[in-house]
Amino acid sequence: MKKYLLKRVAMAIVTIWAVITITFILMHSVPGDPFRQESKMPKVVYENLLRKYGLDRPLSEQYIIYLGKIIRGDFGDSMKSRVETVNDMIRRGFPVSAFIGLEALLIAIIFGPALGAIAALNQNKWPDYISMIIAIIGVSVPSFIMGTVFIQFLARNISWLPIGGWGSFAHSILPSLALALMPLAQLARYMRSSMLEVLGQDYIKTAKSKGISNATVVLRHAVRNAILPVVSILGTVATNLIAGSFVIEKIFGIPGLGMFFITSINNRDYPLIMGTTIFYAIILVVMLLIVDIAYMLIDPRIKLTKEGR
Amino acid sequence: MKKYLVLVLAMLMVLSFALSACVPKAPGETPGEATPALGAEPKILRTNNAFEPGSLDPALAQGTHDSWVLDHTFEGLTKKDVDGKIVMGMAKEYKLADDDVTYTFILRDDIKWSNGDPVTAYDFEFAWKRALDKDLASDYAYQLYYLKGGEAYNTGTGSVDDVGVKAIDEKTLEVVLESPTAYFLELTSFYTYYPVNKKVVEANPDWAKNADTHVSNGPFKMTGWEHNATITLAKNDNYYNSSAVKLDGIEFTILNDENTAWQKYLGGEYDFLTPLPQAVVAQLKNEGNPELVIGGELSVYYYNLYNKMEPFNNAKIRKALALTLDRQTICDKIAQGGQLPAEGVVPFGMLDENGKEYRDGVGKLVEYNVEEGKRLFAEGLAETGFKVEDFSKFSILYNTLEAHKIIAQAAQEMWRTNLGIELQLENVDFQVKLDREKAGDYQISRAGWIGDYIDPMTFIDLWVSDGPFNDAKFNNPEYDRLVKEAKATTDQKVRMENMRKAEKILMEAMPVVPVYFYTQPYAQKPYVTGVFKPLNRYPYFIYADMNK
Amino acid sequence: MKAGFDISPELFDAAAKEDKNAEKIRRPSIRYWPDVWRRLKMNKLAMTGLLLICILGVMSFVGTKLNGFTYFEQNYSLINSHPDSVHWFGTDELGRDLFTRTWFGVRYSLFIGIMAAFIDFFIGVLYGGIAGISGRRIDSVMMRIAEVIYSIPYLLVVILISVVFSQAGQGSSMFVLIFSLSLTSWVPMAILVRGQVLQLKESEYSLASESLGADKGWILKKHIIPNTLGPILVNVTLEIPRAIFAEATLGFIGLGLQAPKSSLGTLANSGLAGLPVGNSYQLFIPAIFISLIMFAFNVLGDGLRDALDPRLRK
Amino acid sequence: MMAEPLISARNIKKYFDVAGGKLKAVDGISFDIYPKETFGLVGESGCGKSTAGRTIVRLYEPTDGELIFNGINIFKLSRKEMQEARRDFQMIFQDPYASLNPRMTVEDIVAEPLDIHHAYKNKSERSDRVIELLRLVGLNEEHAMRFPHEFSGGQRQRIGIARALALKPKFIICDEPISALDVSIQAQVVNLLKELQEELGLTYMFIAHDLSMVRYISDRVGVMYLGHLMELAKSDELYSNPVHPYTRALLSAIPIPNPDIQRNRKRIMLEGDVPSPINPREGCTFVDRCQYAVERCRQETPLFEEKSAEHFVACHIV
Amino acid sequence: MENVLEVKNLQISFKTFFGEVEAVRGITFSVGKKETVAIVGESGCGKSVTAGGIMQLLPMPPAFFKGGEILFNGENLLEKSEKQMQGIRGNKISMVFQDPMTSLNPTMKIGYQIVEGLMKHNKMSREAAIKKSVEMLELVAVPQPEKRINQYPHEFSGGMRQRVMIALAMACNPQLLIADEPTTALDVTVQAQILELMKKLQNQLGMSIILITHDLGIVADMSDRVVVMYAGQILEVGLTHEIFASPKHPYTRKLLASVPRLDMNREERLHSIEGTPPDLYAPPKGCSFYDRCSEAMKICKDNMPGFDERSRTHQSRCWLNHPMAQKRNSMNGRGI
Repeated sequence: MKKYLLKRVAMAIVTIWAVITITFILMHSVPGDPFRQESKMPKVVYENLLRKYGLDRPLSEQYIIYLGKIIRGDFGDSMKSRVETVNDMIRRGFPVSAFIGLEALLIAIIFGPALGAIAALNQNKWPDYISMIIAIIGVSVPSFIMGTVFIQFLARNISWLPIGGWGSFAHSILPSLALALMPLAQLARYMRSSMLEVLGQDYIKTAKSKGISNATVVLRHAVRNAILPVVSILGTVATNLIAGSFVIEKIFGIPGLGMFFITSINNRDYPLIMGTTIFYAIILVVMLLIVDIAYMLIDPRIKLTKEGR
Repeated sequence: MKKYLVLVLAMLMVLSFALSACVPKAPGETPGEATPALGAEPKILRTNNAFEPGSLDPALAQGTHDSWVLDHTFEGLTKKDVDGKIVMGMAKEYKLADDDVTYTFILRDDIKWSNGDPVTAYDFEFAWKRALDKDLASDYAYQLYYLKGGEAYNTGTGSVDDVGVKAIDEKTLEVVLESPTAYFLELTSFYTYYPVNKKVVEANPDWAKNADTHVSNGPFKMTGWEHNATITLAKNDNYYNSSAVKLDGIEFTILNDENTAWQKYLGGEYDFLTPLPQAVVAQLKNEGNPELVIGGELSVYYYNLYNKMEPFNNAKIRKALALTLDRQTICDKIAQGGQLPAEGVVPFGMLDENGKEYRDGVGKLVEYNVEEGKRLFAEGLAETGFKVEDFSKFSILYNTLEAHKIIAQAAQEMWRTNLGIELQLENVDFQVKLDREKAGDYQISRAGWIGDYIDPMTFIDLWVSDGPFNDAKFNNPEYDRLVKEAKATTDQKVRMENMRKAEKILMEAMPVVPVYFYTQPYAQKPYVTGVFKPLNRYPYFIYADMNK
Repeated sequence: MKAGFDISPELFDAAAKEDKNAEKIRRPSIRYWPDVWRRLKMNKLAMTGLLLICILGVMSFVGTKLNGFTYFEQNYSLINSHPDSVHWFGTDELGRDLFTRTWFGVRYSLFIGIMAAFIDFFIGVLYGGIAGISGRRIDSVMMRIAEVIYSIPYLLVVILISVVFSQAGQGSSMFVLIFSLSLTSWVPMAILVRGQVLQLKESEYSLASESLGADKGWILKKHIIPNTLGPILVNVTLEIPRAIFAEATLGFIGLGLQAPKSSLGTLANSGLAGLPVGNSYQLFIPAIFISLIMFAFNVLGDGLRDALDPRLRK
Repeated sequence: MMAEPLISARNIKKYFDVAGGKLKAVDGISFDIYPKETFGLVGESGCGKSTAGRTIVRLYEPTDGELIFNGINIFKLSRKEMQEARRDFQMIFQDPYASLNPRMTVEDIVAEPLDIHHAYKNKSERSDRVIELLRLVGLNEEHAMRFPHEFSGGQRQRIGIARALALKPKFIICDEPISALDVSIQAQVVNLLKELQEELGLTYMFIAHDLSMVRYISDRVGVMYLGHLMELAKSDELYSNPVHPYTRALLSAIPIPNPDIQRNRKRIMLEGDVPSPINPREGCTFVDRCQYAVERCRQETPLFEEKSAEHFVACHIV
Repeated sequence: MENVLEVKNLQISFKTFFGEVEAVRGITFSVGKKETVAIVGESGCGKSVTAGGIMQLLPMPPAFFKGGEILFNGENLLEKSEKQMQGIRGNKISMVFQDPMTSLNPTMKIGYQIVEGLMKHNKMSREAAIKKSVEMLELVAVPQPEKRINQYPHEFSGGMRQRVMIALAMACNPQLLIADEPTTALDVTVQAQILELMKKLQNQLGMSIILITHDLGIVADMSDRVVVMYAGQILEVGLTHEIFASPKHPYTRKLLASVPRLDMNREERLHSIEGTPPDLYAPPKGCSFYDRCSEAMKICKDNMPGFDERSRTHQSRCWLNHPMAQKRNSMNGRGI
């Protein structure tokens, strides 16, 4: 287990390093820099700014300095905001994104598999059709449309649902719902096929042959086993949540990381772009790691001494 | 197995509750609702500031999203009154010496910082010199280059002691300029010229990052700053004229989706909103909705033509393009934000030497005239040997924004129908567009200019041959001479006359195609009164009132 | 022993050998793909999807010519006019016919989706195939690289790339869009192919072929590729809506196709402006088409998966 | 049988790297196979018999050992040479469902070896050859255009045999060819194999876990346990006079389809299961289940020796 | 002997795309108290479907009962509700499946899998059920049962798992145990252990067993009576020694002859049965063995033979039993 974990963590670090390097190279090959503006800023002022942020140094030096900072956990100063460092922004934006993301994930995890299980248990009957129609709508309607529709038709007509912005729990309901729909649908579809497969397994026959009720067979034997492959795709689902959050945060005006990311790209705020990208990559890598470990913990068949999968 | 599942679920639940407990506090819950018991409801004006300010330190502030807050929390030596006129602010009087470059300002006696300290001339001296410090790397330091030795200090070639600002005593500030500047008083109302509390700033360089350490001298003081969510201002009781301030506070949310913000305005979550979605402005305008106000703006929208390349080095071609653009339609049907068709490069709203509208003195220098355009175009083609088909390899460059996209498509289509040329469109990132303009790597590009100060010169001097923003590469010695002359004097008559002449020369050569003058439409609820909009600023709430 | 009929003694003569046919296969012969097609045909939802794709595909060429407008002609006297008998889907903020523009949007969105999926297919099959067929070391290095690429949040890459390329005067061109969309998304395909190859490489029929003296190329060509086609096809079918979705999202945040051309995503983005003033058709028409395409490909992909599923075959 | 052996396997080893260490699937086995004989290899699942078969045809690269075929060490051949050598070496697989490519017609399956070795001049020769092969295994033309899934298990196995015969090999490894088949079908296939052997002069290595069938078909039989050969003798000798305790237990465990005999037999019951082949300890691999085990059995691995004429055993106590 | 189970003219079919597959085509047999009845046949002959039918564990649809009845202690199981069946399954009738590797829930501890049935049927408390399951594991000779009940199936070897399956099936002391190929997936040495165990348990607990297998050796070892199935029908029924000593049906005879015996001469040819069983989606009109029968007569092709009921214990379904066939055969000089 220790060895496996070490190997995974080492791999994760390499991955993150690669992400840092790729983003750095990409970023600096983009024309334009954060200080060019449509204003009469004289060259002097411009140079003052470059010097302040170290952009006057050779690229390789900037890279090494940046790596050094990253190792110390410092994402540097934002080039646009004189108020907050990138760390501050991430520290502030991440809980917001995570809150929405987790809420969406929770909604998806609770309702997705349930929907899928219901569909599988009633294969080719109306609950199956209804669940699958919901699931298909979920994957068919992009979250940005869902979000807009929610604002337009739900928020405006339901007084206790704020239209946008951030602050109270009520603010998070619509965005996370809009965000949850896609993963929910994915999980539901996955759960359905997984469940159908499990229901055809021998041990379900064994369970039935014991004379226990159908509900028990489903809940104790089928769902448990069917959920395992579903757990394994949670990493991917979480990734989709991250991607979705960019748009949702923009539409609902939520001050999360996704919004930072988009504004930082438009502003060429290098440290912020790098910071958010790396942070996302870290989250992603950690998420995949957690899913792996969770999977191994949940499935007694996989021993941690063995190399997974 | 079950244990694990339960554990995982429990963890998720705990996490979500923990998070929900620490959801950043609600900007949506207005303070008005929060303290209903205090008899009269406090008057808090709720509005939206589309982006998080980059800084609320006057020296470091960069754009409108910073200055909108600063304009309410700080006050310079001068300020603008309801009519947009410059009146005395922190200073009660000033003297201009005969040399036209030495100003002596006497400060008011009753001025205090929000923390109770008196505002002194030393604070001003400190603030201005600080903004010029190259290590502070202020974006707007060049606004202080009018001061003698200002530029030299900022570039590191001069000493701080040579900068032309000096506090004679607590209440007297002496300012020496590099050269006579007719609009210097106007400049002292600009935020780079705001004072900062020397004591506070020296004690804590991070003073401007948080509401509790922020100290200001204006009608409002900052009481809360939830980053990227809200900024709350409260009336500053230490302000000398606080009795004229009727609002108890202002609340800015930070929400950059225009549509969502508009929905919130409609839903009663805002009392005031700007900017408005374009379509909304059109609709409100068509309805004649009294909540819509179209404020003046000091800004022009135009297309750069790259004068150095064929066929745009031909004035007839350039003029043909200008003549065949239907500005009226663009303003009325397409942009729909209350914009005014451009008549030249200098927008409306500035006064000439006689106190009359400058624009009227110059007249309409660019028109929509398809016939004339076609004729000139044909001549131009003949002169350059270019063919209509050749234009299809040129493109209109614009930075990625929906509003620019629409206008560019309209321009493309107008030029196609009127001149038969098939231009391409190319949208790039804003920063990329700037780079390419600098490099001359474009044919036609969208541009805009917001006046730095209220004087036609802020527009006219864009096209001097060595101007940093002369991306069209316009070069006319006569034009350069007129501008130079105008800049060297404070004699309004000479200045205005020269600028009028210059603009005419410019519009004769047509290095750029003016499209429209911006306006700033905003919406305010009927119960909001007393908001006024200085020409180059966001609306002021200083004298606003709310009577629900 | 009774028999309910008259038994003639001759009946108890030995049966003729020709009369018996123990080796005969009675069921009709069914080839693989026709069988998949037959199963697919039974899936009403999948067939709806297929039909929808066909209709959308045809209409994306025919529909643009149906009511006589072009996608670029502007009519300033008919700006934002609601759907009526002339402009069936109404007009946009420049008075252009939305019916025509929508079908163009469908065309470009389909094209982008299919091209992106095709590139994914190409790179994925090549990369996964090489990784799978090569030795353990090369395989593991290749897979690590793929993992790293996949760990970069994909929307991030897409945005970065489209910004990077905008310097080359390629801003938002079709090529850049497709390129950036496929930059990371081939990874799942490669992983799938590799998995299949590894599995099929060890399959008994591949071993059998090897024992007959076949080389790797032969095994790949004759055994592995034909048997991987099914899952790959499913993946491609599901990749198309993913790419369309991604493009739409990009269009929605302003990084879509170059105007005046429009994909469904950029149409929806423009349509957003009409929302607060009651021109919601400008958003919802492209939105509905995006959803329709997504729906069609998703159900078709699901249907294909079911049709190809060996567990469901008998 | 004093003829030169067709095949000489010497100390063949095949180890796999697995997470827990080394899986010693085949751990040094040696035997000879003489022309036109059938050599049976029996053992329980996991004993390494299939791995041995696959290693011999070099589907798995051997870890150690040599295999002399017609005087050539097969294990030393290059990839290319090996492909040629495979003309003489064929294999019939256990699972007739998995060993036929579901996308190919029976004709293409049977013709595959011909295609690989370009063993025909034109299309008609190819199809003639296929039909000939199909007839040989009791199928006919009408089956040629069908797909594997349309056939029953026995028919599929016959297709597999036809394929193996296509290149007229000298030696065929039958890797549990009948264990997936029904009893009535097993006899069919076994009879077919025997007929073909007589007709074509083939040499077989017959791998199985079904002892009665192995005895029936084989001239000599080797018994494997956990990667090692335990006993090797002529078929009748082995069954009438088993020496190794494992062989004896194995034989006594076979239920005999005769109630009178079966119910009155005295049987040796083995305790437990076959242990894991990962990192086996020193000593006899059977020691934990052997009722005769002595201390020596735990200490040293018994040598595989010829205890009586042509009867090899690896056991300390015999 | 009193019968625990009587199956009368049971017909089970499956709906498929190709049409109806008649998996079980009217079978009748009975199982007496403490009796072991073996059902022998090739794969696809309907023996497992019969077992599933008795337990009512067939997926419905596509499976459906076309006719017949299954009398368990005189009550027709086909008329029971699902709820009532749940009371019978695992309690009065239990089942052991073929593959012990897949028949146990991989994510559930062994103990719980045994306890489940006990708690349901015997209304036991958890503690009592756990105690009982430890006893059961002891009974099936699983070493260290207290420790083992807390382990997962993958920690057990194949043989041990099958022991667990048996413990699980026997937990509620059922009257009838259906063992569907219980040793097919196991090695011979382990198979012998399991068969011994089943015999021992039957002696101790006195249940009836239906043993489904294709291995005649196991039949010879275990069963009291044998039912020979082919293509969804019963071709022959008899006491074990009758079947082995004097099989009446050509299929049974061929089946016995196709198994190599250790005492057999290696030069002797195995008697194989040519061809494959018929496809039950279009079952033959006449005798289902006709195509493969070396003794087939013209009548066999289109006419279904009935059972020869001359012996109470030993019956077969073949035209050769017809007096006329015997007469003709002796005339033609063919003996049977």
